[in-house]
Amino acid sequence: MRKLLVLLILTGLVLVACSGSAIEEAATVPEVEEVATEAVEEAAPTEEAAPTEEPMAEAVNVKIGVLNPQTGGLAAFGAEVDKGIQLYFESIDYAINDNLTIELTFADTAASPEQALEQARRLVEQEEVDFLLGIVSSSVAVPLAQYADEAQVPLVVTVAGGTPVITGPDRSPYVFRTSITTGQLEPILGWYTASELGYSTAVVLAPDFSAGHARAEAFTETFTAAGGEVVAEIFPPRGTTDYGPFIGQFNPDDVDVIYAYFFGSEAIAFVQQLNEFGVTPDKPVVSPGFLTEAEVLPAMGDAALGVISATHYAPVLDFPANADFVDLNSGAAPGTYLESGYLGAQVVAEAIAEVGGDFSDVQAFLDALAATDLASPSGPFGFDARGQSVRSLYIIQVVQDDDGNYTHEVLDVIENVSQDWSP
Amino acid sequence: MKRVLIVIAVGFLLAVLPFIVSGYWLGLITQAVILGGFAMGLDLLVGFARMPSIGHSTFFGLSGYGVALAVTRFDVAIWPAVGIGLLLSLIAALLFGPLAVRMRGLAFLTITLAFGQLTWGLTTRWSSFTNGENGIPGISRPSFLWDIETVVGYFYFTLLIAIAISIFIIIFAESPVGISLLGVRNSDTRMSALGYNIHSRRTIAFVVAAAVGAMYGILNVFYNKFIGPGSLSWQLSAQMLLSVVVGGPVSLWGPFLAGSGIVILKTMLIGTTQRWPMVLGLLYVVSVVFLPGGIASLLPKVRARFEKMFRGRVTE
Amino acid sequence: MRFWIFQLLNGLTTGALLFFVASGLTVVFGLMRILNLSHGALFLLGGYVGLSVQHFTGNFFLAALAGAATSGLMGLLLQQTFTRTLLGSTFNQVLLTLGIAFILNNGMLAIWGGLPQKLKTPDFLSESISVFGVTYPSYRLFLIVLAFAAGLALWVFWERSTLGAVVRSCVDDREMAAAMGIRVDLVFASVFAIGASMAGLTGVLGGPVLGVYIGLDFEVLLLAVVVVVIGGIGSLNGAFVGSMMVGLIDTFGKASFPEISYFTLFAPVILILLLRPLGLFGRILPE
Amino acid sequence: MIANAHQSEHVSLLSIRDISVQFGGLLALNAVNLDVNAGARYGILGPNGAGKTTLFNAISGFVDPSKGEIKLNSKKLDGLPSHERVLRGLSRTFQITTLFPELSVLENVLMAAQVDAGKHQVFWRAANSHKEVMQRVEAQLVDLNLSRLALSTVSALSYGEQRLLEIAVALASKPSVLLLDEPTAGLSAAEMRSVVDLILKLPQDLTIVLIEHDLDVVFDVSEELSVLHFGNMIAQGPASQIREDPLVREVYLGEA
Repeated sequence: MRKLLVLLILTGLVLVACSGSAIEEAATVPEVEEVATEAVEEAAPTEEAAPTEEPMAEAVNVKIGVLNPQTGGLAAFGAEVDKGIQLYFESIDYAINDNLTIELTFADTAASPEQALEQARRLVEQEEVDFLLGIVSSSVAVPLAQYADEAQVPLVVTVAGGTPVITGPDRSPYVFRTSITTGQLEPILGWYTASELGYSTAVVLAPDFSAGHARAEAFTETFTAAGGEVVAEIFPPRGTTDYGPFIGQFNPDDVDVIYAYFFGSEAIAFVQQLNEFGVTPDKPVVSPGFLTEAEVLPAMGDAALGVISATHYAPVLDFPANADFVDLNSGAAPGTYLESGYLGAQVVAEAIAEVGGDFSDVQAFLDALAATDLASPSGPFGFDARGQSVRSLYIIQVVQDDDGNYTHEVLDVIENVSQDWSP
Repeated sequence: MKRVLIVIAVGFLLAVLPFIVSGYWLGLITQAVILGGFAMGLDLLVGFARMPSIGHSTFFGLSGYGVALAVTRFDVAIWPAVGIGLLLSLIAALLFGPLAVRMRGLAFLTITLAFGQLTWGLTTRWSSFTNGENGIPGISRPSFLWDIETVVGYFYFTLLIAIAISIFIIIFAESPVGISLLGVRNSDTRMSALGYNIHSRRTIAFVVAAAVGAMYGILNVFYNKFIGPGSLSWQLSAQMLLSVVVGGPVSLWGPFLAGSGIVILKTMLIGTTQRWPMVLGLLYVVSVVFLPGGIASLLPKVRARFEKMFRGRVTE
Repeated sequence: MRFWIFQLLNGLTTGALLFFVASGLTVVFGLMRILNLSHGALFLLGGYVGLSVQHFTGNFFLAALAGAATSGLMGLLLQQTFTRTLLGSTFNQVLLTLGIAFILNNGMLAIWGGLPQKLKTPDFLSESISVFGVTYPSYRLFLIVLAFAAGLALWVFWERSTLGAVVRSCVDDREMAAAMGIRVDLVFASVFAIGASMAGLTGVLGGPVLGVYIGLDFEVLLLAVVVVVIGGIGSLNGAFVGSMMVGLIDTFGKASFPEISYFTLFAPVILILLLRPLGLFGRILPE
Repeated sequence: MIANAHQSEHVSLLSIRDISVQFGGLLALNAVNLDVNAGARYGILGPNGAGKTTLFNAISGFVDPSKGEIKLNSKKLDGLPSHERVLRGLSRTFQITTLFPELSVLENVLMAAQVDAGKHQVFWRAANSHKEVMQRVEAQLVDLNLSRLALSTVSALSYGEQRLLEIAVALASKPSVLLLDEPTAGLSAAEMRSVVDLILKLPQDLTIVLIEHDLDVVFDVSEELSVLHFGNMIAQGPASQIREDPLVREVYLGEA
């Protein structure tokens, strides 16, 4: 009897959980597959309706394997990227031309390299996808780039930027990255903070993992080159919830500016606690855009006001493609992760169209990718010779608009930033 | 002898898999054999000696790191690097084991967790040497009697080693040392009164399970051609501990089945639903409510045989 | 000096939150020999429910109440449903409660999404005040004071009240207590529910400091288990001292030696266990 | 060892000098002396809480005496861990059954026998493949009438059978001195009788020290006695003499 009760309760729990997922409905896998198959079905009747008009191009279905974290600490970002990808393909009805349909197959990396590898194998070898798209975690990017090279499957990285190596001199010809890498943000921010904003002493705070160290180092390098001095470097462990111990390690009176690289929950906690401990608003904060993502701004509230960020995307950018993008997102301000997914989808869709969905010659698709030249929501977009994106960088500041909503204001634009940028 | 023959027979059965299943499945099964075998070794510690370790991925990961670091940082040839990897795990086990075995139950669980977290912390923090949480890619497989670069080749390689380790485990489990582990599980004083050194017995269980884990850790690093801190995370340790419990402690084959089953199930579930952790958790709950004795208890006859390890055989 | 006062207060804040979580865990463990690995999930559940309630009502105390009630009810439900398995073997307990922790974790991800969130501090505690020349958030000071008050109240209840004596007698000898006519099942159910609701309450109380996000459940669980083991199973005094110790060690370790902060946290834990296998105040052999 | 003891009758096999055991403020044993000759049947009598089990624990190494000296065969045992004392020829039973409940009767005895046969460090061949060990186990089971139960799990045995097995396991270590801690506690009269018969039938060269609070059992089995009372040895001597000792009668009859 008791066991029956157990079973009932458990089933209830699952049902609750499933029905509760309405919030991220758009991101759930079954929904996506439905959309995709619908697209196929819709495409089919049109063919039948006009069977004789011209020599019919054969119907082509392109399968894209999307690898992002759906569980674990990076789940929120993965969900955003997935949503961005869907947003773009929904806007073109999962179809390019009449005969070419797009099918997305999602898999969860859980931000774990081992799981990502296993899932990549499943997508490529079992689901037989034509190429891979996604990757949020930098630590997943390297082994996956290695796998893509071995399996000779194109991989388009949409977020992970902490690992310059995958688009470095020894990069695999199968790997492209639409997101920016460390060299495209911090060096500019460091230089900008010293030269343009005129601050001369800084404290550097970043999470204690390789991307954190890499970013802090990159910032420090150009900041000091431009005449600044870093008085302290503080690396709280990943997953720190209480930044009190770290904020207590420097005296705000000793520094002109605070450089901080945090994201997600860490960003919220850090910015709020900086304010609670009375460091801000007196002291200015500079950061990569992750610190003041559009999604986290409401949770930060007033604490984030005045923070200056260097970013590759902000919802307020004035481009026609961005207006479309914001419209598609029901007018809500998209964050950089949503944009990353959207942009990645846009880039691969162009390349798919270029080769007519024919993946028998993978090289043609890679060439098409390399030749990308499009007007993205974040401005002009292309790749350099090593598959790394070349795009604009924006200096933005958190402000409150007339309705009291927290948003960004663009202070400056640096165009055509490649991974080899120097002041 | 009978159980050794069963292992060999199962090995031969599995050996036909490459003719039946696709390359993808073969790869997945290779992974399953690796983690299943690890769980089987852990059964000696968790099931036999009843020492619930939640830090045994330490040895699985350390051997992998040993190989990867020896190859990438010190240009050691691959086979000697394998030796270095195994040695590294063994040293760690001999260091942690004698301290940890003084604890019982939850205290043992916590101290193994603490040791595991220390090692994990070291590998993630010492970025300049270990490459931090980005791990070490680009580890190539060694040369062997046959080409193990291919999926099929590596499957046979894994199978061969897994059979060898399993035979060792079974012989060990039935040996005087093996059954003495069944003794330390719940009667310290009695074992001591019979002339057994409890701490050394428990250390043996700890080290043997670690050694088995280390060997499968080597297979794992060559399978993925990559090693990251995930290989020595507490989550992996927990998965292995649960595999032993779900499989049915002391049965050896139960944990193997559960360990490999969970790998395959998890991979399949991830492909089916985003809610896979929930389904997996649900399976754990259902299995403990409806099968408190683990998978092994599903086959009462076999269970009787294995649980009462020697009963049937002594009179033969 | 500023550094030391600052970090001391930080350590005490962490210790205060840990104490609320660990006290429930340790009493349940001591009383029923149940290691509830879903305790962290119950903590987070309280936090999320509190978040939603605060979102809709704007009232922090309503949020705290709702968080505590939800987790308490969930705890009671779990305890009632799985009594037999929970009182069974340690292994099956681990399997069951870890399974439940996975379910709850993923369920919360489904309901509240993966975006990390934070509760707002109640208005009257949102200011920072100056303590010994250090500007410190008043909400954190409130938590520290609350922890000491709660610790004292719990201690009085535990050592001085009749009900406390009943619970203690059940910890010491279950059979004897039953023979004396104590409704052991009733004591079990209420203690489990109270422990769970304390976890839920802490989820809300910690919300403005720690935030509310998926993964916090296991982080908190890990620290709470460490506290229980070094404090001694079933000992409230141990939970208090253990929490403050872990809070301070963790804080000072992170602040002074961030590169090896795992070492500074776990090395003392290992040392304490080796010197006192039963924990600082423990009398029960952890089986 | 045993032959040695026979040669020099003046040196007792087990000799205890001035053993005191302190538990916090409680003095559980107070300067206790004891000499047991080889081949003796020695009884230790005393009411509950007299310190009898503590004395056994001190001899077998489960508690550390605060002072005093224990010698087996003229060799000091002090400081040796309990498992090493077993290898010196000391074996004991427990008052509360501490067998391996999940294992079979045979395996329980095997666990003890393989240590004495020096096979307990072997990990490369099956435990039951050592012929000499198995023969000894079987002989032991036959001796104690447990053969028919060889394959049953301990948890399936009756209490009386478990007490018997307890002795069988202790004997399987081939001790020179066997310490029996209340072997008949909780048994029915008939079961008690069979245990006493069993003890009487044990080989004469085996030295037995027996704790009991049942007078009949003690006087049936032992030739020589010591009486413990609140940690003090209040009387020592041949059974006949102890039976008449006024102090013992007072303590004991008061108790009974």
